[in-house]
Amino acid sequence: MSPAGTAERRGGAVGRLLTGERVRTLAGFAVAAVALFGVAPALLSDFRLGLLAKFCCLAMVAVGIGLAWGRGGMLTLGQGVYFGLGGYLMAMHLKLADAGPGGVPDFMLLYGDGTVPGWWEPLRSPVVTVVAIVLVPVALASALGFAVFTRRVRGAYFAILSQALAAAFAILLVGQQKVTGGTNGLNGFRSFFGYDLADPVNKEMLYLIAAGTLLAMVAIVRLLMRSRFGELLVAVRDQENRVRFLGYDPAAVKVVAYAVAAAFAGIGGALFVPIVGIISPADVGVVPSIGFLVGVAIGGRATLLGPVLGALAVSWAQTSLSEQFPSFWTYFQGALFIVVVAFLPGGLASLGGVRRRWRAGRAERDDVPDEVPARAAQAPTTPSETVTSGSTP
Amino acid sequence: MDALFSQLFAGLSLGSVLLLAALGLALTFGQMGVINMAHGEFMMAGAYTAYVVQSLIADAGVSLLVSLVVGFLVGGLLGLVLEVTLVSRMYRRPLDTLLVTWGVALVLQQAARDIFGAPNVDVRAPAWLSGAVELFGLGVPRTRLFILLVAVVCVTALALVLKLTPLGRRIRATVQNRDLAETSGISTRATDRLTFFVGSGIAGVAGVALTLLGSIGPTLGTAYIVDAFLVVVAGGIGQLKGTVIAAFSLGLLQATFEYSTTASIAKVLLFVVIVAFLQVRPQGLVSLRTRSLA
Amino acid sequence: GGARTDAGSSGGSTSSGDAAASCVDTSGDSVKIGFLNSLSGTMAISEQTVRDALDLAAEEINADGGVLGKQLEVVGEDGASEPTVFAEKAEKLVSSDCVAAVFGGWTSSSRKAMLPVFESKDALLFYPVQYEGLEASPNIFYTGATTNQQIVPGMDYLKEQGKTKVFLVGSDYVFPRTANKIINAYAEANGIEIVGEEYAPLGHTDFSTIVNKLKASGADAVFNTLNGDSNVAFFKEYKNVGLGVDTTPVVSVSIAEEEVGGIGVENIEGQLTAWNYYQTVESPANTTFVEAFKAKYGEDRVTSDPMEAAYTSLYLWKGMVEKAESFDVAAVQDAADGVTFEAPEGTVTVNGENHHIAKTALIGKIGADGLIYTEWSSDEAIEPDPFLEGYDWAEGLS
Amino acid sequence: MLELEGVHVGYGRTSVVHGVDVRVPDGGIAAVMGHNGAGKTTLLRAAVGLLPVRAGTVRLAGEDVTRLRPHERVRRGLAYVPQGQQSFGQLTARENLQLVADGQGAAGGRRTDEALDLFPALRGLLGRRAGLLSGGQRQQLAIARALITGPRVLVLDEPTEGIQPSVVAEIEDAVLALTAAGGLAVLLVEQHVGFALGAASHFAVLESGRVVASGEGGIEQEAQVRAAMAL
Amino acid sequence: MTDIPQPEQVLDPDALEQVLAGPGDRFRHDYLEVRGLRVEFDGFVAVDGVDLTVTQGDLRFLIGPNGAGKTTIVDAITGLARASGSVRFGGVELLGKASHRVARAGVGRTFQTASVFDELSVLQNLDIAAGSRRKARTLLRRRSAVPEVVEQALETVGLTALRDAPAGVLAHGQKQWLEIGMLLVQDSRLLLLDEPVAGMSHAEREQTGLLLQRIGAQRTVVVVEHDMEFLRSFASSVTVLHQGRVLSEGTVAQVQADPRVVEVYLGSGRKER
Ligand SMILES: Nc1ncnc2c1ncn2[C@@H]1O[C@H](COP(=O)(O)OP(=O)(O)OP(=O)(O)O)[C@@H](O)[C@H]1O
Ligand SMILES: Nc1ncnc2c1ncn2[C@@H]1O[C@H](COP(=O)(O)OP(=O)(O)OP(=O)(O)O)[C@@H](O)[C@H]1O
Ligand SMILES: [Mg+2]
Ligand SMILES: [Mg+2]
Repeated sequence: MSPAGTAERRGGAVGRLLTGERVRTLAGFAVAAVALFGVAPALLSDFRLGLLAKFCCLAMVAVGIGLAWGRGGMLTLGQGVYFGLGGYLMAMHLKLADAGPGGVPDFMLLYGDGTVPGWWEPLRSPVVTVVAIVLVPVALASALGFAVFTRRVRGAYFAILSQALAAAFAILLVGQQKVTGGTNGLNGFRSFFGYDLADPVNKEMLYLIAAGTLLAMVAIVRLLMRSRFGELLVAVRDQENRVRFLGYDPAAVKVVAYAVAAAFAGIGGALFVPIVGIISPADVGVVPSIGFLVGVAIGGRATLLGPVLGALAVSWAQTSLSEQFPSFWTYFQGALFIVVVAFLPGGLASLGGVRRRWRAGRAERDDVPDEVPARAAQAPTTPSETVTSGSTP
Repeated sequence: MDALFSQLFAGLSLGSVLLLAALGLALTFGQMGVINMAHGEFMMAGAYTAYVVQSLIADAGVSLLVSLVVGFLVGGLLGLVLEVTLVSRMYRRPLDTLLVTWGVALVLQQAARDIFGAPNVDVRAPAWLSGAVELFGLGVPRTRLFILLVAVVCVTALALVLKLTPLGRRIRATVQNRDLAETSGISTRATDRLTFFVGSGIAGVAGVALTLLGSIGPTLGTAYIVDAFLVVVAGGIGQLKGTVIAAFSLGLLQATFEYSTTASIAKVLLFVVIVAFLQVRPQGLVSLRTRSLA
Repeated sequence: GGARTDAGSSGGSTSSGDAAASCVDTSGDSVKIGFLNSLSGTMAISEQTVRDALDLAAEEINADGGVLGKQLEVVGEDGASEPTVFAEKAEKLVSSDCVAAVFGGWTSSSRKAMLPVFESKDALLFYPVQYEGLEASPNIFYTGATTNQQIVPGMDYLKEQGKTKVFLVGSDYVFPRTANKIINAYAEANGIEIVGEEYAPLGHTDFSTIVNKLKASGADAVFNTLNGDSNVAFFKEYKNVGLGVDTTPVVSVSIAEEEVGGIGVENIEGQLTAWNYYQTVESPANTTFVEAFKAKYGEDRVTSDPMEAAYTSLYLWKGMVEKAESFDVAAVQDAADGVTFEAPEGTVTVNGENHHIAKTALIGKIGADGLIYTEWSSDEAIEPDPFLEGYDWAEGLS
Repeated sequence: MLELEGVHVGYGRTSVVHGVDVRVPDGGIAAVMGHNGAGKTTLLRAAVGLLPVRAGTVRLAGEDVTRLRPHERVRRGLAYVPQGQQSFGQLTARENLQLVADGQGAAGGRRTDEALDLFPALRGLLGRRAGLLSGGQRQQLAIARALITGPRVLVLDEPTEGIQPSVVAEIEDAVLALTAAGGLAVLLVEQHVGFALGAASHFAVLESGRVVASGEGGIEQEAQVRAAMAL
Repeated sequence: MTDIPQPEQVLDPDALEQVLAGPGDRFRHDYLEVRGLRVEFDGFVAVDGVDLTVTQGDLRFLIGPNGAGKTTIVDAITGLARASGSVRFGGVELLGKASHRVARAGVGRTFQTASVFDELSVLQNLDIAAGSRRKARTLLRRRSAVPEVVEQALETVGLTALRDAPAGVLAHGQKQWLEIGMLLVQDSRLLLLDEPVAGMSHAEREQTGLLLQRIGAQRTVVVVEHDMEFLRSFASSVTVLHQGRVLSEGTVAQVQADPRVVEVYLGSGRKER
C-alpha cells in the first residue's frame, strides 16, 4: 500500500473516516451475532453445537494471542498455562459444588488423603471462582511479565521462556495428583452453577455463553487495537527502546497486553471445562500451547478477526479431517502451518485485503481495522524487510 | 560421599547430553537466529540412522562409529533441505521460523512413524561400551563417558571453527547484518546453508549418541527440544562458551534437584531458577552488548 | 430443548437418559459399533495394536454370522492421545453415530474423560487395559486386569522368592501412584521393606539419578510401573551401572511383547513381567488367535495382553447381547453376569457386579527371543476386586 | 566502469526511482545529489544488488551484472559503503576487516595496512567490538572495509556523515588519490555540494526519482547544481 | 504504481510558535548542569570528568573528534550508559533514573541513527510522542481528533503530506525531522540531538537550523554535530570534547581559533570548507 494511496483512501482527517467504517463494523458484528446466536443453534445437532462451543473457547485464547503476539510482538508459547489456570479453577469449583457443602471431591477420596486442601476451600464460592478465573491468570501473567519485560527479555528469549513455563506447569500438575488429579485431570462434572450439565437445554445455554463471551472479547480487542494503547503496543513491538525515551514504560505496555491475553485464555479455559467436561495436563502443555498459535497464524495474527476465524477453522478441520484420515491429519496440520507461515505471513486475512478490493461495497465480515494497512497486517517486520521479501514483479 | 560423586557425574553426564542437544542449536538458533523446532526431529533422524546402519553393519562398535559420521550427514542434509526450501526465505522474521519448523517437526515425526512403525526400535551398544569403569572408586557407565567425549570433541571443534577460521567470521557476520555481509563480498546464501548444515549435522550426531541412553522412537526429539533451547537461552544467544557453561550447570542443578526432590519437581525448580537467573542476566550468562538501539 | 436432527440420523431427544438407547438403529441387518483408539499422538504406538486386535475380532464375528444375525458395522475414531478428544469422539460415536457399544481407550485419563459421557448418555464402553482399579461404572466393562489381578500377584511372587527390600519406580501418573500405594500397604502387612519410591515425568529420558538411588538403596527387587519410552532409558541405565537380574530383578507391569523389541532384548532378557496373557500361553484358543493375528497382520507381529483383552472384549459383548437377545443397554447390563468366553488367556467370566472379569495372573520371564514365558501363575482365575475389599491390609486405601 | 541505464527501482507497490541513467567512467567520480527522499540511497542499493532492478540494466566494466547477487558484484570489483555507519557489531574491528581480507592472501594484508594508514585512529581500536565504537569510528571502519575488497568501483552513500572534519578532508584526499592513480571509479552520494563537486568529474541531480540535471565537470558546475536543487 | 509525493517546501517555522506555546510552556528557566560526569566501560574511560552548563535560550553545539565521547554523554544523561557525577536539569538529578523517567523529567533525545516506529504512520508516531503524560484511561480510548500540537508539529517538520504514510518508508532525512517533531510534541524542555542534520541537503540543513534556533530560544537544546558550516550558521556556543574531556568552550569564533581544536578536530593544512 503506498502512503499516497493510504492518505487518499482515508481522506486525511482521522476524525472523519469513522462513520462509513463504523457501519461496516457494526454490520460485521451483526452478521456474526446472527450466525452464532440464530443460525448455529437452529441448524446444528446438540453434539455439533457442543463442538462449536468448544471451538469458541479455543478461539478466545486465539483472540488474546492475536493481541499479544500480532500486535505486541510477544510470541507466547505458553498460553496453555493461563488456559489451564482458568480451566482448573473452574473445574475445582465444579468438583466442590458436586461434592456439596463440606464434601470432598471423589478423586481426592481415591488418590488423596480424603481431605480438601486449604487452598481449594475458597473455590467453593461461585463468586470467588469467577473472580479468580480472571484474576489468577492476570496476576501470574503480570508477575511473570514484569519480571521478564522490565529486564528486556523479549523475542525468541520470551518465546522459549514461555514454552518452558508451559512445560513446567504441565509437569507440576501431573506431579501433584492428590490435589490436581494428575494426568487424569479433573472431570465428571455434574452441574454448572446449579444447572444440570446433562440437560441439553443447559448445554445450549453454555454454548450461548461461550459465543457471547467470544464476541465480547473481539469487541474489547477491537477497542484496544484502535485505541492509543493499540498504537503504543505496535510502537513497543517495533522500537521498544525508543518508546522508553518518550517517557513510557514499555514493560507496562507489554504487561497489559500480555495480561489481557492471559485473562482471555483463562476465561476460555474456564468455559471449556463445563462444555467439554474435562481439563487435564494434556490441555495445557507445550503441544496444546503451540496448537493455539496455529489458528492465529493461519487466520492472520495482527488482524482482529483473523485469529478467531483461524482458530474456528482449524478446530473444525481437525475434528472433521481427523475423523476421516487420522494420520493424514498430522501431515495436513504440519503442511498448513508451513505453507501459511512461510508463504502467507499475513495469514488468510491478508488474502482478504485482495478480495476486499473486488468486493467493494459489500458488507465486510472480516473487518480489518483501517489503522492496519495491508503492510502492518503482516509480520512484525520492519518495512524494508516486508517489501524486499514481498512482491517484486 | 559415593552418592555425591555419582551424582556429580550424573550431573556432568546430563550436562553433556544437554550440550549435545543444544550445540547444533547454538549454531542455528544462537548464531543464525532460526528457532528450529525440528531440531529434535533431526536428532531423531540421527538415531534412526544408527538403527539403519546397525542393520547393515553387524559389528556394533563399527556401526556406532560409522553412524556418528552418517548421522552427521543425514542430520545435515535434512537441515540443508529445510534451509533451502523454507528457512532461507524467513531470515527477516526469525520468530516465524519457530512456527514453520514446528510444522516440519510434525511432518517428520509422522513420517518416521510411517516409515519405521510406531513402536520404538533398538540399537545395541558395542561390547566395549557396556558396563562401567572404575573412576575414583566409583562405577561410571562407559556409555556416559563416551557421550561426554563426543560432546567435548564436537564443542571444541565448533569453537575453533567459529573463533579462528574465516568461515566462523563469515557465519557471525552474516547473522548480524545480511545486507552488509552480502555487500562485503560474502555469499550469505552459501554461508547460511553451510551453517545450517553443520548445526543440523550436530543434531544428527547427538541423535546417534543418544541411542546409547534411551529409546529410539518418533518422539525422541520432543523430549529434548525445550531443554535444549533453554540451555542456549540461559547461556546467552550466540555464545558458545555460555552454552557450554549453561549445559553443565543445568545438568548439575537438575541432578541435584532430582536427588533431593523428585524428577517432576526438579523440572519445575529448574525453570524457576532460569527465570530468576534471567532477572540477573537478561541476556544470558555470556552476552555481548552493543550500543545499537534494537 | 427443541428437537433437532443430526445429518443422517432421525428421531429427536428431549432428555439425555434414553437418548442413546432410542438412537441405536437395529432395524436393518447390521448394527453399528464404535472403536475408539489413539491412532495419532504419543499413545498411537500402543493403541494401534489394540485396534488391530479389535478389527480381527470384528472380522471373525462377521464371518461367523455376526451378532444376533446382524453384521457388525465398525465406526472407527481416533482419540489422538488426548483425553478431551476421547470425550468428544465418544460423544460423537454415541449420540451422532448411534453405536450399540464402544470399544477402546488405553490411558486412565482417556477412560476418566469418557466415563461421564457414557454415564450421562447411558451407553456402553469396553475398556481393554489393565488399570489402577478403584472404579466400577455400570456403563463400562473392564476386560483388562484390576490391581488384585496384576499388582498383588506380582508382589505375592516377590514375597515367595524371599525378596524383602523392594524399590518402586514409576512414571508420574495415576496408575503408578495408585499401584505403589497398594504395594506399600501390601509390603507393610507382609514384612517387606520399601527402600525407595521414585517417579519420573512421562517421557523422562535420563535415569542416572534414579538408578543411582536405586543402586544405593540396597534393594533386592524392583517393582517397575514406568510407562512407554522411559522403560528404555531405565533399563539401559540399569544395565550400565552393573545391576542385573540375578541380584535385583525387576518386575514390570507395563512391558508387553510389543515393547520388548524397542527396549532391546539384550537389555531386559530375564526380567519379569506381570500380566494375564502372553503370546506363549498354551491353549487351543490362543493358538487360533495368534495364528489368525499373524495371518492378518504379518508373521513378525506379536500379540500382547491388552490386545488379547480387546479381542476378548468384543466376544464378551457378543455373548452378553446374545444372552440378552437384545442390543439394548439395560438388557445387556442385566445379562452380563456370568457370561463366559474361551479366551486366549483361558476361560474368562464377567462379574455382573463390578463389570470386571475373572482372570488368571501370570508372572512371565522375558526370553532371548523377545517373547515372554510364564514363570509362575496363580492357582486359578482371580475374581476381580477393584476396591480391594477382600484384602485386610488394603483397608483404608480407598 | 559502472553504468546504470534506465534503472527503475521500487519497494512493494511503490516505485521510487524512475528510469535513471548514471555513468561512472574509469577513474572518474560521479556525484549524485538530491533532496532528502529523492531516491539516492534506493538507486545505490539497486546498483550494488540489494534491491532488484525492475527495468533497466546495471553494467560493471562492460559486463551486465543486473541479475547478479551483491557478493558476486563485490567479487567483480564493486565495493559499497552504505548509509548509516553500518558494521558487524558483534565482531571486533579487526574481525570486521579480516572478514573482507580473508581469501585475498597477501593482498588482503597489504590493503588492510593501507586502509589503516588512511584511518590511523582505527589502529588503537582493533580489539574493540564494532558495536561499541562511536558513529564516526564505525563509518571509518566501513570505508576501510570497502577499500580492502580491492574495488574497481567504489559506491559511497554519504561517506562523510558523522565524520570529523579533519578526517573528511583525508577521505577526500584519499578518494582523489585512488582515482587519480587510475583503476578506481567512484559513485558518490553526498549532501555537501561543495565536497561532492570538489571531487566529482560527473554529477547528477535526482528529484523524486528522476534525473533533473546532469553533466560532466565538477566544481565549475556548482551554480547549475544549486539551481537544480532549487536553492 | 504510485509516486511518493515529495514535500514541496518544507519546514514551517511559523507553526512552531504554536507548538512551543503549547501547554507545556510555563515560562520556566531551566538549565542543564553537568558536573564531573564520568563514564567507564570495562576499564576504558569514555567520558572523564566533564562539566557542562547549558541554559535555556542557548543553542549549544557539542563537537569533537570521532570517539571523543559526545554520544556517550547523551547516553549518560538519558540513562542508557551508567555514569558517575551529577546531571541536574530543572533542579532534578537525572543520573540513576530509568530512561523513561528521565524522559518524563522533560528530557528528549534523538539517535545518531534515526529510530522511528516504522509501522505506524507519521501521525501516530507524533501522537504517541505527545501522549506519554496522558492518563492511562485516555490511552484506552481511540484518538477522536488529532491534537492541535500534533497538527502543528506536522506542519513544523513539513510532513503534513506524508501524515498517513508509515514512517518506515520515509527517507533518512525525513525520519530525522519526524524525530524532531516527536521531541516537540513530547514537550521536552531539554532536547539532546545527536547529529540531527546528517543526510540532509544543504537547503534542508538551513531550514532545520532555523527551526532549532527558534526552539532553542525557549528550550534548552544541545546539538551534537560534525557539520562545521551548519555550526557556524546556528551555534550560539560550542563545547569541544576530546578524549572524554572538555577541550575548549566558547563562541564559534573562539573555538575555531583555538589551535588545539584545529589540531585534533578541524584539521590544518587544508582549506576549511
Ligand atoms: N523500505 C522502504 N519501503 C518503502 N519505501 C521506501 C523504503 N525506503 C525508502 N522508501 C521511500 O523511497 C524514497 C527514497 O528514499 P531514499 O532512501 O532512496 O532517499 P535518499 O535520497 O537516499 O534520501 P536521504 O538523503 O534522506 O538519505 C523515500 O521517499 C522513501 O519514502
Ligand atoms: N559500551 C562501550 N564499551 C566500550 N567502549 C565504548 C562503549 N561505548 C562507547 N565506547 C567508546 O567510547 C568512545 C566514545 O564514544 P562516543 O560514541 O561517545 O563518541 P562520539 O563522540 O559520539 O563520536 P562520533 O562523533 O564518532 O559519534 C569511543 O571510543 C567508543 O568506542
Ligand atoms: Mg539516503
Ligand atoms: Mg556520536
